[in-house]
Amino acid sequence: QDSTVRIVLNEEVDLLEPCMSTRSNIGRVTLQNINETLAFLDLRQGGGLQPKLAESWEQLEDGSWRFHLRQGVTFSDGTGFDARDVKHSFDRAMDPSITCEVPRYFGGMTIEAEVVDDHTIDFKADPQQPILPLLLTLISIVPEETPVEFVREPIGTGPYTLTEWTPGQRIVLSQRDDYWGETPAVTGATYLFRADPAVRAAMVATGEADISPSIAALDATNPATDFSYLDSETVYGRLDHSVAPFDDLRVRKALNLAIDREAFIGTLVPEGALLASAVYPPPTLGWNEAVEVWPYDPEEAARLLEEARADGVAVDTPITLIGRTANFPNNVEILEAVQQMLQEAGFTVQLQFYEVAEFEDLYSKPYPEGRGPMVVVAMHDNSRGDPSFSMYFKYASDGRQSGISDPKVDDLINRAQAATGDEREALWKELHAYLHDDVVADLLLFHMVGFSRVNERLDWTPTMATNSQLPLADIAFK
Amino acid sequence: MMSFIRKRAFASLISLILLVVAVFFLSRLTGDPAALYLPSEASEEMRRQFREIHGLNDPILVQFGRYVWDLLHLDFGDSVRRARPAFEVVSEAFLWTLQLAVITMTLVTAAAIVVGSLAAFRVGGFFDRIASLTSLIGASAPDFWVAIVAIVVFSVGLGWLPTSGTGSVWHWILPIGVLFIRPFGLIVQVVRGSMINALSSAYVKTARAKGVRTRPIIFVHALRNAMLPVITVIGDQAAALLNGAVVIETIFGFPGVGKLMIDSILQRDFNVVLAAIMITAIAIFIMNLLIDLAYALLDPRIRY
Amino acid sequence: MTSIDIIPDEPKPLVRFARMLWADKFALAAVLFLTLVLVLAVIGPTWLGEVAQKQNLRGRNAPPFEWERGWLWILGADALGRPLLARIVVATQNTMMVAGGAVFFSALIGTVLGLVAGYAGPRTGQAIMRLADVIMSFPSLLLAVVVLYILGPSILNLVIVLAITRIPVYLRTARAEVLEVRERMFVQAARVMGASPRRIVFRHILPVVLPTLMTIATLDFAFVMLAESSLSFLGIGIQPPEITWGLMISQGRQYLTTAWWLSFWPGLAIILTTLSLNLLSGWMRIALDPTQRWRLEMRGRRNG
Amino acid sequence: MAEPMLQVKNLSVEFHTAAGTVRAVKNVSFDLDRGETLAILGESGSGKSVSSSAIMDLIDMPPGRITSGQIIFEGRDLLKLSASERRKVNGHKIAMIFQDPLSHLNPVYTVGWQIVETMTAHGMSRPQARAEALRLLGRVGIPDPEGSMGKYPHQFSGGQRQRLMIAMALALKPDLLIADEPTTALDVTVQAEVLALLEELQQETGMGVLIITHDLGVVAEIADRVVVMNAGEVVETGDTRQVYRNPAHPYTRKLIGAAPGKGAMHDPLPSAEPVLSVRGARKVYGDFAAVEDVSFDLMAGETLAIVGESGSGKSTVAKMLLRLEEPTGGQALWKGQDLFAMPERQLFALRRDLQMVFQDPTQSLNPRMTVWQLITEGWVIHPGILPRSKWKARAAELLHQVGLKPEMAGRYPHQFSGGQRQRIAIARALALEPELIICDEAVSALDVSVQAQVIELLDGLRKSLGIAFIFIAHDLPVVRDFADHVMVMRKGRVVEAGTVRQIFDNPRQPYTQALLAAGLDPDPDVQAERRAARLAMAAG
Ligand SMILES: Nc1ncnc2c1ncn2[C@@H]1O[C@H](COP(=O)(O)OP(=O)(O)OP(=O)(O)O)[C@@H](O)[C@H]1O
Ligand SMILES: Nc1ncnc2c1ncn2[C@@H]1O[C@H](COP(=O)(O)OP(=O)(O)OP(=O)(O)O)[C@@H](O)[C@H]1O
Ligand SMILES: [Mg+2]
Ligand SMILES: [Mg+2]
Repeated sequence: QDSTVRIVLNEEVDLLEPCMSTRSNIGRVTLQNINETLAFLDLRQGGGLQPKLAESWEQLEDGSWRFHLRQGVTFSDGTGFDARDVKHSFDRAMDPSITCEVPRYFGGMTIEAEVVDDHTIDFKADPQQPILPLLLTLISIVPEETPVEFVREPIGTGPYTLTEWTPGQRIVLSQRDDYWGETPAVTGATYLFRADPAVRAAMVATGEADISPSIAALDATNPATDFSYLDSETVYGRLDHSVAPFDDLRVRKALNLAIDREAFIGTLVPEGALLASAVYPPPTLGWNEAVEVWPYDPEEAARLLEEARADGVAVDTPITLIGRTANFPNNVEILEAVQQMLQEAGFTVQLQFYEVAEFEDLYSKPYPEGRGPMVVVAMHDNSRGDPSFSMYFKYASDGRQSGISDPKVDDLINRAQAATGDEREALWKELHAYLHDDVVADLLLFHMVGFSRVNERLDWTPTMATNSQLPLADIAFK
Repeated sequence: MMSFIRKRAFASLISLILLVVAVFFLSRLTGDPAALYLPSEASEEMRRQFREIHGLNDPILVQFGRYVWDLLHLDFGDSVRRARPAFEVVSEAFLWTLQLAVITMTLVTAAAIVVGSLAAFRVGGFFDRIASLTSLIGASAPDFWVAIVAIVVFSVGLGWLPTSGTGSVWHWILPIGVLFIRPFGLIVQVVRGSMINALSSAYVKTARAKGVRTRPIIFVHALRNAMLPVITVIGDQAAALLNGAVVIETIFGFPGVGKLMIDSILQRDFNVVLAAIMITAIAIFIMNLLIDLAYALLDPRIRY
Repeated sequence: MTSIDIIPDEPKPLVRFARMLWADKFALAAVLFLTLVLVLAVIGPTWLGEVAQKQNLRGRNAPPFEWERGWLWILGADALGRPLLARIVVATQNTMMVAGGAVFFSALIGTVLGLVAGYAGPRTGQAIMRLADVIMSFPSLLLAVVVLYILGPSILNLVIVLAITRIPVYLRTARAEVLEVRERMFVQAARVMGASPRRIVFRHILPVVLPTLMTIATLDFAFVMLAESSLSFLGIGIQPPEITWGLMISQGRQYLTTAWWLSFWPGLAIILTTLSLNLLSGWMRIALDPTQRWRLEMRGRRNG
Repeated sequence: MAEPMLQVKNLSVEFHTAAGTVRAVKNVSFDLDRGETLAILGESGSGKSVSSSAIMDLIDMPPGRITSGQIIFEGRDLLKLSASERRKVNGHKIAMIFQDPLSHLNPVYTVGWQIVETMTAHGMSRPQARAEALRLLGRVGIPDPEGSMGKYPHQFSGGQRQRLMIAMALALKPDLLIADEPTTALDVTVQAEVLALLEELQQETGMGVLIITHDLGVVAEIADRVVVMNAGEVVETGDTRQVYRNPAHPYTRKLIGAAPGKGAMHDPLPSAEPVLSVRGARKVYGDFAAVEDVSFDLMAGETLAIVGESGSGKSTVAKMLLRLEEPTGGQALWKGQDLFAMPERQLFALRRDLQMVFQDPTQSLNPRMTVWQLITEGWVIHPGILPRSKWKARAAELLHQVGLKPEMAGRYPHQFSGGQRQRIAIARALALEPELIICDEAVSALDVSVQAQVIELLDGLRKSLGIAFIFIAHDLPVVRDFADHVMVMRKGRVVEAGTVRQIFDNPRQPYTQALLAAGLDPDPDVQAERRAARLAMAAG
């Protein structure tokens, strides 16, 4: 029996750099396969943060974190794994002379890694970071010999090594013999790249591939092989509160009330998707069950608009609904439907799609001068289990993609980020409700679902994490 | 002839320089690579660093000077995305594209000339109608339709061919088959039109008076006279293929230069874009030169 | 002078062409279809604009040929439950504007430049040809992005981008033919008569070149209609809820295997239009060529 | 007596045109025996070429249609042969020399290839065919046969092309040779050689020759019998001598009476200021000098005839004057301005004054223009010549003058016979009312009666409007009737020049003398005598 698997990805892997593994196409190949992390977030069994290369960790008196590393681990190049490797991995990822993606998650803090002994390492953060172990799941561990430049042959402690990479065509991983952990059932994996979803689905159907982690909802027609999963992506329309008429609360409420969100589910948005009340999906810490999604109430929306108009708010200003081309499935149709719903409620709405680069100009600060009222429809991904990966960017006064400036929000974000345990959860809950109900910060739409097609010979189901990683060790054969 | 080629090479060099300069400056008007390379949450500091590393903070003329200087040392720069030499990235892809283009165009040319000529031989006849109709329908159908239907039928349904990818000869059949259709339709039409005129000329009468058989009359006497517009259109279609067959590359996972170029343009990976344009441009220039030489070979009355 | 020494009036060309059209039933059907398309292009948006925008999520992807919904739904409905027939009718205007505009301008500019390049001195010719080389190797997507950034999105700019990228094929074809035709004796004869270069090029050379160019243009029409939708992807040009056939096809792409009608009907519209244009150009090739014209005149006689 | 080799019985051919049906050939019958030479004489446009094309099955059908008749060749009706049987006959058993050599040669293949193909198409091996082709080229008098094999048709002069066609037709020693005006573009010396060649082959293989010609001299020289056609019908058939002596039909009588070379010769006016003065004109193709140091003067209202060997550079001189070929050297002063050095722009202004009738009428008429458009084009280009309201009348007049019917104005060039096309070209040149007309074999494809009419017309214009002519021709009797001065060319150089009287009555150079001596007389008896003398010379 063939114990290797072929996995077809939707986007070519152009780089196999461990410090870039937060990019989903890279992460799906490297994370936990070639490179491992100190800890990982278990979304499969819902077990929360689990040890990997670190056996345990604790917060010290001064707020810094101490990690006790696993012993007897070797890298695939034969060198042993110790604390210096961890420090090098962290420093390398944060080094400004290469453009790794990781530093963006460490914005607004300075972290110092300090080797205590071969198997113990301290991370000192300023300000204190209650979720530092979670943050460290983003750091792939590489040997300390790794140069501070992008590598093409990643070395890691994972159960697999890279044995072939033909750019544009395939990447092959094979199992190594001296892996520290349990030997996975899969002995090797070939990664293929196909941009077309129908082809990806067909490849599993013909047996040319075993797993296609993302296929189109429409192609997911075979219950025996096709799985849907909440994929941690949230679609929402970002409003800019500094531009009239979005500076008026009634207008923002009307906007939300005008959308018949239910009508989308099972039609333009696949069954299984959830109506959103926050920009991150439900299993995230501090998810507030009590927050109710805005109902569909066009009369109320119209009434609110009239009221605002009576107060001299420029509700007739044409609003631009801005989408990014090919952003998510049915992007165009969904926005067209939103446009029509808004128009029926009395708004004047134009639709405009932009290519990534121009979209970015509108989506991130500094926003263009003289812009009119815009609803920027974007998709945000947070599968990391904590709102802090979203909140600052999206809602803090100087968040890069924030459309609001609210002192109370700023304060809540600051406090929540510094807090731990129940306090942290409570603060996030408060913020969730405040943003949704009182500020009416934006036009929240859906938490999306993804679809995977898996060959029947495999015993594997996708999870929320499948968006960012695909540990081969999770795969078993039937 | 040699002096013609020399003159031509010189003129082409100027075009190439023009092209590179235009692409260099125009592409830099189209937004900041940092915004695309880095995630949108990245801080301004990270962006600045990124630009610093890739020399994007310098005045554009300085950047251009540096680019030219490197180019003179045959250094096309690195791909920002891939952290590899751009030339390497492009030449790998281009070799695939070149093979695909050469094979496809050879098949297309042979088939279209035969079909078009036979159609012209009996204008309005049964063969003419059928050949024209099918080739035209093929040529105006969206290529992704054809591609996906072909996959559904031949790979999923019949299981004869692999859906996509590379590796064996079988992998080439669907992409070539799909790519074949449009140029085939177009060239059949051009051959047909041009042949209608050629076949009614007086020298064809002479050939008949000499007792030459029908096949050489069509394919020797008339065809060569009819070839001028035909090779021009073949050249145009070949150029389109050399620029990359994006749909085919996307659907069949074919590692050619088309999707690479598009991705690089959308990602503002300028070095790759420039390298790709230069390589394809040189190929296209050479092809056009060959075509111009072919004119003179085909028709001795043409002078340069 | 006797009474027979009177030059008879030319037979009314209109009547003559009508008769020749009648003789070729395929061309006749093509003309009728194209007339319908033109009429729809004019009245479509005002006539069905409203219906074509009316969304109905419950009736999304409704299959075709369900009479009970009413004739507008006969071709089925799209992903937002809008009747496809109405949408195709409404899309006609934009489609014709964009595709027609692009093909027209590229053919016009390309042909004129090609004629000049072929007939003018070698220096001008070289300059034009090398410029064509540059355009030929400039990726259309990059051009689109550049135009988008510099000029902003608009239908006109879309037409500009599409037109520029298609110029070289007309240019090269026209020039290649001119190189040969200008050596023909009747061109020399016209020069002796004192005909200006403009007259020689347009009156004597162009008619010989034109049929080939028309053949290319008709197939380009299909190509441009499809290419236009791939540029819409960049946000240049037509934006939903405005619609073109190409856009409808690309929106229906993902439903190809589940709701084929979404992209099939607009695809069919493109195929039929292209086919009609091609049949028409094939007919014109014969009708405008005195040495071929008998093919139509004879048949007309026998039939009528 | 055995069946004749070829019998044409009641042949009728129709053409379809927009204006209706043209009956080109009406119930034509004639026959031809092995070893016999039959000449078809007749008015230009009378259906000679069409009848002969019908024998070869080369009429485009449609638009042409053979409405009745039989063509029986060696016992079989050619009209009923299958395509493959037909192929075995064409080229092999029956060969044809076309009237219009340039358009009938494939422009993109070397002439060697085209001649060789005739033979290989019928099974001869390539090396053998090549050797044979070389021999043939030598026989028809193409200079440097080896080098010429690799050249293309456009690199040959009109007469040379005609000889290439002849070589091609004779390649397989056919049983029947159809020669459509095979010597129109040949100077008399070459013509004599070609005719001798035909005769030789005829004796060798018993070839039957069907020769279409308007040159009564040629008829007298080689034809055994004559068929005279007029308006699509055979009006007279008979033995050559008998037809010449006792023509029965009025048309035949008219034809014989119109034979040129009998009128008085011109005496040029005393020298005035020349309008055109050419000095040291030179043209080199590669390293071949086509024209070398040609100089002459031309006065207003005067005719300069250029005669000479085929390929001697006559057409090249004409084309240089009009700058259709860039001169390599020399000057040509037109009213004081150098035509050779003039920039294109300046030349424009002069274009109207200098017109040309090309040697090859088919190629020089735009196939997409009607006769009406062709003739009026000059008036469109030069609006000053004639107000639009007068166009119709004037066009009709011109057509009439060149012997065409005005109702043909709506037809296209391909719908005319060779001679008719030439007349269209003449009418076109006249329409511009130029000051100089260069006629390159402008009347060589015309039957003598029409020729006489056209020459008379040109002569009238010369006198009344003072138009000057450069008249390139090989037909010495016509030159004698029309020219004031004659210039004799050979191998690119002027051999001798002088007034018509000087050249004709008192030729000084041996070449000129040979040229004059080689001329053919329309009288079969005279011609028979000369022939006997020639044969005696050769024998003795
Ligand atoms: N394709 C055609 N369509 C219409 N009429 C035609 C066509 N071809 C020839 N004709 C007519 O047929 C008649 C006979 O033409 P043909 O070529 O046989 O003349 P010809 O006797 O060879 O004259 P010439 O000595 O001038 O060559 C002419 O009057 C001509 O106008
Ligand atoms: N394009 C060319 N390239 C090479 N040689 C040429 C070219 N055109 C003409 N010639 C040669 O130049 C010579 C003169 O040609 P030209 O046409 O002037 O002869 P001609 O005197 O008009 O003869 P004819 O009476 O046979 O028409 C010929 O030997 C011919 O082979
Ligand atoms: Mg004739
Ligand atoms: Mg000549």
